[in-house]
Amino acid sequence: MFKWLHPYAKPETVYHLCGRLMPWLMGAALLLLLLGNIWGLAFTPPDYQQGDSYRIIHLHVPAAIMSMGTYSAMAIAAFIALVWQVKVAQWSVLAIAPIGAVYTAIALITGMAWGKPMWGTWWVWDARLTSELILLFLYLGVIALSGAFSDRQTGAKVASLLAVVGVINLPIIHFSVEWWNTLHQGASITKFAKPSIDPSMLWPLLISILAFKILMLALLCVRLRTAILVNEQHRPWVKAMAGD
Amino acid sequence: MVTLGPFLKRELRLLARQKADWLNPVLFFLIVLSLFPLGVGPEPNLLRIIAPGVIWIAALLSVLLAAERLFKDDYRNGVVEQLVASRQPLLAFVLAKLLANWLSTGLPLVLLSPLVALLLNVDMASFIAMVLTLLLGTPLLSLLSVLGAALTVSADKGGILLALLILPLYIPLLIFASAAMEAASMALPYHGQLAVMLAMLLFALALVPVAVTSALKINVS
Amino acid sequence: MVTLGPFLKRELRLLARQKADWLNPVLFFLIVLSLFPLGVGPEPNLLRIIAPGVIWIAALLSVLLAAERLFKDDYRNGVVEQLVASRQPLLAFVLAKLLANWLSTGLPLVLLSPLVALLLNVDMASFIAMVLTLLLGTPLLSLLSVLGAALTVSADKGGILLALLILPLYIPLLIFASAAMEAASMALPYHGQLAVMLAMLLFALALVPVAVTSALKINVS
Amino acid sequence: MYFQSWAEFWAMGGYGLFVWLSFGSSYVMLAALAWYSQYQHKQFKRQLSAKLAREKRLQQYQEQAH
Amino acid sequence: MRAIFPIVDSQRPVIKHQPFSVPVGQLLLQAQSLSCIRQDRVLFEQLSLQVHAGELLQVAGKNGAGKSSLLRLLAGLATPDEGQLLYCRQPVADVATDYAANLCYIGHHSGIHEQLTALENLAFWRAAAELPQADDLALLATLGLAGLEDIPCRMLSAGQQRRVSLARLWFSRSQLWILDEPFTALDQSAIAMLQQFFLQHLTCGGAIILTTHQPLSMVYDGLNTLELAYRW
Amino acid sequence: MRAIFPIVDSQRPVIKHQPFSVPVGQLLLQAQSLSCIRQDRVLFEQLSLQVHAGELLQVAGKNGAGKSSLLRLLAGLATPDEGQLLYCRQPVADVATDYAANLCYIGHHSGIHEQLTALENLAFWRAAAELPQADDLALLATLGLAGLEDIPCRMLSAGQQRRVSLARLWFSRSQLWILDEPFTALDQSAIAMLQQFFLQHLTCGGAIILTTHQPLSMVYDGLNTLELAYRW
Ligand code: HEM
Ligand SMILES: Nc1ncnc2c1ncn2[C@@H]1O[C@H](COP(=O)(O)OP(=O)(O)OP(=O)(O)O)[C@@H](O)[C@H]1O
Ligand SMILES: Nc1ncnc2c1ncn2[C@@H]1O[C@H](COP(=O)(O)OP(=O)(O)OP(=O)(O)O)[C@@H](O)[C@H]1O
Ligand SMILES: [Mg+2]
Ligand SMILES: [Mg+2]
Repeated sequence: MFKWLHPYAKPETVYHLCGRLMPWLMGAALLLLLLGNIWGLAFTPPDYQQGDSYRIIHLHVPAAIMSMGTYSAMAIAAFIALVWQVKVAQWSVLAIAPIGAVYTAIALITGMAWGKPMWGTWWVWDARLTSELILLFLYLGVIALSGAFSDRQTGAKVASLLAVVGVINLPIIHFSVEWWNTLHQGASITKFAKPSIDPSMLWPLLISILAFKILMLALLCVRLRTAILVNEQHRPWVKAMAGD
Repeated sequence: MVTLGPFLKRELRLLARQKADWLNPVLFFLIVLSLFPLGVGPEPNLLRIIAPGVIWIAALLSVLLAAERLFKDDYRNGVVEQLVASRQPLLAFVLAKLLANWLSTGLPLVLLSPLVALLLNVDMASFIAMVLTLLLGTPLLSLLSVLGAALTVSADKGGILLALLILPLYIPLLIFASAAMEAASMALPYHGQLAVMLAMLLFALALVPVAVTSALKINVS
Repeated sequence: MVTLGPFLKRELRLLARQKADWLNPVLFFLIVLSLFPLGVGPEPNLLRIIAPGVIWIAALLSVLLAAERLFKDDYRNGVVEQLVASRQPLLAFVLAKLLANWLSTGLPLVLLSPLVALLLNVDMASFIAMVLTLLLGTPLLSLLSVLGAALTVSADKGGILLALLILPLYIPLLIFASAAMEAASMALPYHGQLAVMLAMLLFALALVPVAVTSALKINVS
Repeated sequence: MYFQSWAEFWAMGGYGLFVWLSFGSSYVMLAALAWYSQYQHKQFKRQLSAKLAREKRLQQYQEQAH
Repeated sequence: MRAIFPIVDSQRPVIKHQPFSVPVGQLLLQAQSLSCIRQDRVLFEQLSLQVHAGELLQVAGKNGAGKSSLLRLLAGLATPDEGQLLYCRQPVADVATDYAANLCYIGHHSGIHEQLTALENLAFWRAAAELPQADDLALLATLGLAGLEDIPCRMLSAGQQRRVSLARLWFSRSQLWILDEPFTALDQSAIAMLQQFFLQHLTCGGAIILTTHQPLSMVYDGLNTLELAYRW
Repeated sequence: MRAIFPIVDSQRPVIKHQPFSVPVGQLLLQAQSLSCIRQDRVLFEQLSLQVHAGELLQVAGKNGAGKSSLLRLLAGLATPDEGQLLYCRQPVADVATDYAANLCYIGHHSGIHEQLTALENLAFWRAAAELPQADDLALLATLGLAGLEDIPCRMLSAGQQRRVSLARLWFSRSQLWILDEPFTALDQSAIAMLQQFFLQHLTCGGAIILTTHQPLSMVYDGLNTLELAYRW
């Protein structure tokens, strides 16, 4: 099954592939992000309840969704790295973790900025908020662990193991936090009732989500290229490239 | 399959010889617990309300910090390396460590619980819930802490890195355990919470030893 | 008297190179803080009441565990030994370590305090008291933790022994700091508590460096 | 364009602070990540050529010594 | 030789009944174009070697040349960046358990817990090797540790600790021994005794891979040397 | 010799202007009936020794004989269980600061921080010795570390780390050097170079106490040996 993948697992091939894809991905991501955000900010009517504050949705929801999507991408890479010992997968775990952490931080910050006008407080210990915070801690744990070893290989492998363990725990955390919150919270705080979104509001949101997705891939390309160079610096092809 | 016996005997002998390894965490638990009345104020009602959370947070930190040293000695003197080279006995070694860790840190916490109940003004119903959750929860604590210790054994960054990695994973346990104690204090049933904790424990019991052995292998190479 | 400059420069350079040494304690502080709402329950009022104690206990643990590693590297590679042999520069070395420890763990906690205030629902008056107590208290925390680290540098028992030694000494600090924050939240004056904390800080500042140098000397021989 | 004027656009119906705080901080963070990733790439390439040059120097020095 | 090693004969008969799995002269371990990279330094590249039953391979080289790294690769503790390892002509990955069972690796570190006594340490290693427990007093006496069997090893000198660690070889049933600087901290008489014991293992059909900074004084046909060059 | 040590001459002139405090041939350090007990074992008893300016004392003995323990006593890192130490005929306790200022001790551990570069480590040791900062590039080149000055020391091999550690001797202004196994991990050429440098220090009026398991190849009049017996 992984036969056909094998040539793509060669670091040099991946390096050049990423180099070729990166400008396109980055361009597309920027274009879509600007399109979605400007549309969402300026060309849609305000929400009848939340007024213009709801426009934060165009960053909040893409970042929140992609913070989880990025974690699953990282966990898949980690699993491949551990089971099939594919080096490129191992390096992409480390390359992708900071992207996920930044997305999570964006979701948290925009959520807080949205919560202040809507709920009257920057932060409450609500289920979703808490599990997003824990997700940030998980990302930071992976980053901290990978940097704690004098041997880079060991760091990458151990971080992969932690990422896999984390993905097993993520649903448990999610479920338990959800359950914990509903026990303690009455209906005191606005629930995340899904706003029945008008299609005119939905389109820019979908475009922004796509933009975040492509941006993740673009950033991954940049970071993976660096990781490949760092780990393959003894190879002739890297030396030849650095020489000129 | 290598038998567990000699490995466990070795761990217990080491514990008997290095008493600080199990006395210190217990003392740490008690000191951290006694910080709360000092920091939060001595009102009995307030203490009773925060007791479940506080007990579990203190238990968590003390098991975690105790686990830090678990593999250190055997890593430094090359025992882990040689066991990894000979493959077979590694799992038995890990299981013995796990069991010894629980016996030396989890079990003392359970035994200490009457004292804790006194300190924090816990009523009878919550006390029973506390003992039950400690019995179910401390093995899970041990499992996760041992995993953390195995992950960081060659990292040389001290307990704080271990805590960073493992604390997020503890959160479900913390939530269910303190919820059970709270339910008990309100005379509500808490079978549900205990069942979930048992499920988590069994799940961890199946997966963690394998993860620990592979973490050790990675750290050695 | 040797000048402090080069020693401090070395410590800061090391901190710049090993970012984990100051990032991890800060993260640990945040994680421990967020354990409390999970364990105790999310009601904003309850959180506000326990906030002073909780913030100070988390600060204490994170400074303490960060201090553990302070002398480890330099002890293992023989720097401490050689400085003890040449006597003169030892005090400058210790002062540089102290300052660097506060800059890398105490100061970040002060800078983080607005975020903490948000998380635990602290009101404005208590927030100001919190910043003031942190400014006065974290140097004292650093002093005591460094003393503990120096005492245990050759013991190789991990952070838990250090915690045991030093936690009892922290208790006065904890009491005054959380009393000040509580007074602030009730709009009462709290100059008295701050004055006591300042006095303790000055007292420690005079004694601890000497104690640390002699602890290092004892550990080396 | 939904808004009547730029002033109205910036005000965001009274929620300007929150909206622009979110958008500003998010863009700053994304830009920082992108810039830092690119910077690391360049930086590493520079380090690598410095290292190769140093190795060459070292070899020359050793050849001289013997 | 009998006079010098009375204990050996009482321990060895086991082997007579259970001859090693690979007959003398047959290929035991084979490494094909291995390369090892540590911290971006290529320690060695395209390194191939063969070890037959009854052969001793000494890996030589300056400090930092990569001897220990090579031995760890061969012992399966690390995976080579390139190349592969064959045990009895099969990839080690496929027969990992068999290989590990037939291998005894002793590295730079002694594998001795400092809080345990010599006897307890040996009992632990017997259990780990799935061998029955036995009375090790005589063995320790042969190794010059009479009277020191039941004090914690941290109170032994470095050389004595190393003797405890090497005692494992006396009851090991593995065919291949991989030893990283076994002579460290030993005095001259202990080194001579150890070499005699190596000879015995080799003539029984065993194989040894070792590193040492001291020249070997033993005389044996199947003694090969691999020189690793130090490259920066 | 000039050709081999260009750097030494550019560093040394300082000494010409500031001759050592004790003139050649005078008594520098004197130990009177020292004894050392470690963990209920008497390592040595009633040990007396004298070191004069311009003299080299080699402490010899088996592993565990107590050489390092003796050197630590002499360096003031430990207090003897019995006996006393005299510096310039005064008890060391009374002139502790003078003695420490005139002493350079390098032990088993290198005193090198692994995260710092060779240059940064040397700058630190200059500051600790209250010497002005200077350009150490030439010094490091003499020691065979050209091109390796600005990478973290953990990436250096053991021998290279030891060279960095010994570089301190080149700018030290102390009269008495106490060195515990300075030749560890060094290759032959480095050992020869170091001995040449010792000779220079001795002829300038310095004194050296060292331990080593390798025989000294240098030829010098004031070379004495103290043999410590191993006792259990
Ligand atoms: C720090 C505060 C907040 C955090 C951490 C947070 C987190 C999240 C997360 C993780 C999601 C994705 C859920 C999923 O895809 O399953 C999400 C979606 C969403 N959030 Fe937030 N949120 C916060 C505050 C807010 C606030 C204040 C509002 C509005 C009043 C809000 C409105 C929404 C909406 C409308 C969605 C999309 C719902 C859906 O897709 O079902 N969030 N948030
Ligand atoms: N754990 C490690 N992580 C990264 N690099 C390492 C590690 N161990 C060794 N190295 C590097 O690999 C090189 C070779 O080390 P190795 O231990 O194999 O040398 P050796 O030939 O055994 O030397 P010695 O004679 O000192 O035992 C060293 O220069 C070192 O820099
Ligand atoms: N820190 C210590 N604590 C207790 N005992 C020690 C300590 N260091 C050494 N010893 C004991 O003292 C004895 C002498 O040790 P020492 O290090 O002085 O020997 P040495 O002659 O320097 O040996 P080597 O040649 O290995 O360096 C050893 O046998 C050891 O058991
Ligand atoms: Mg080696
Ligand atoms: Mg010694």
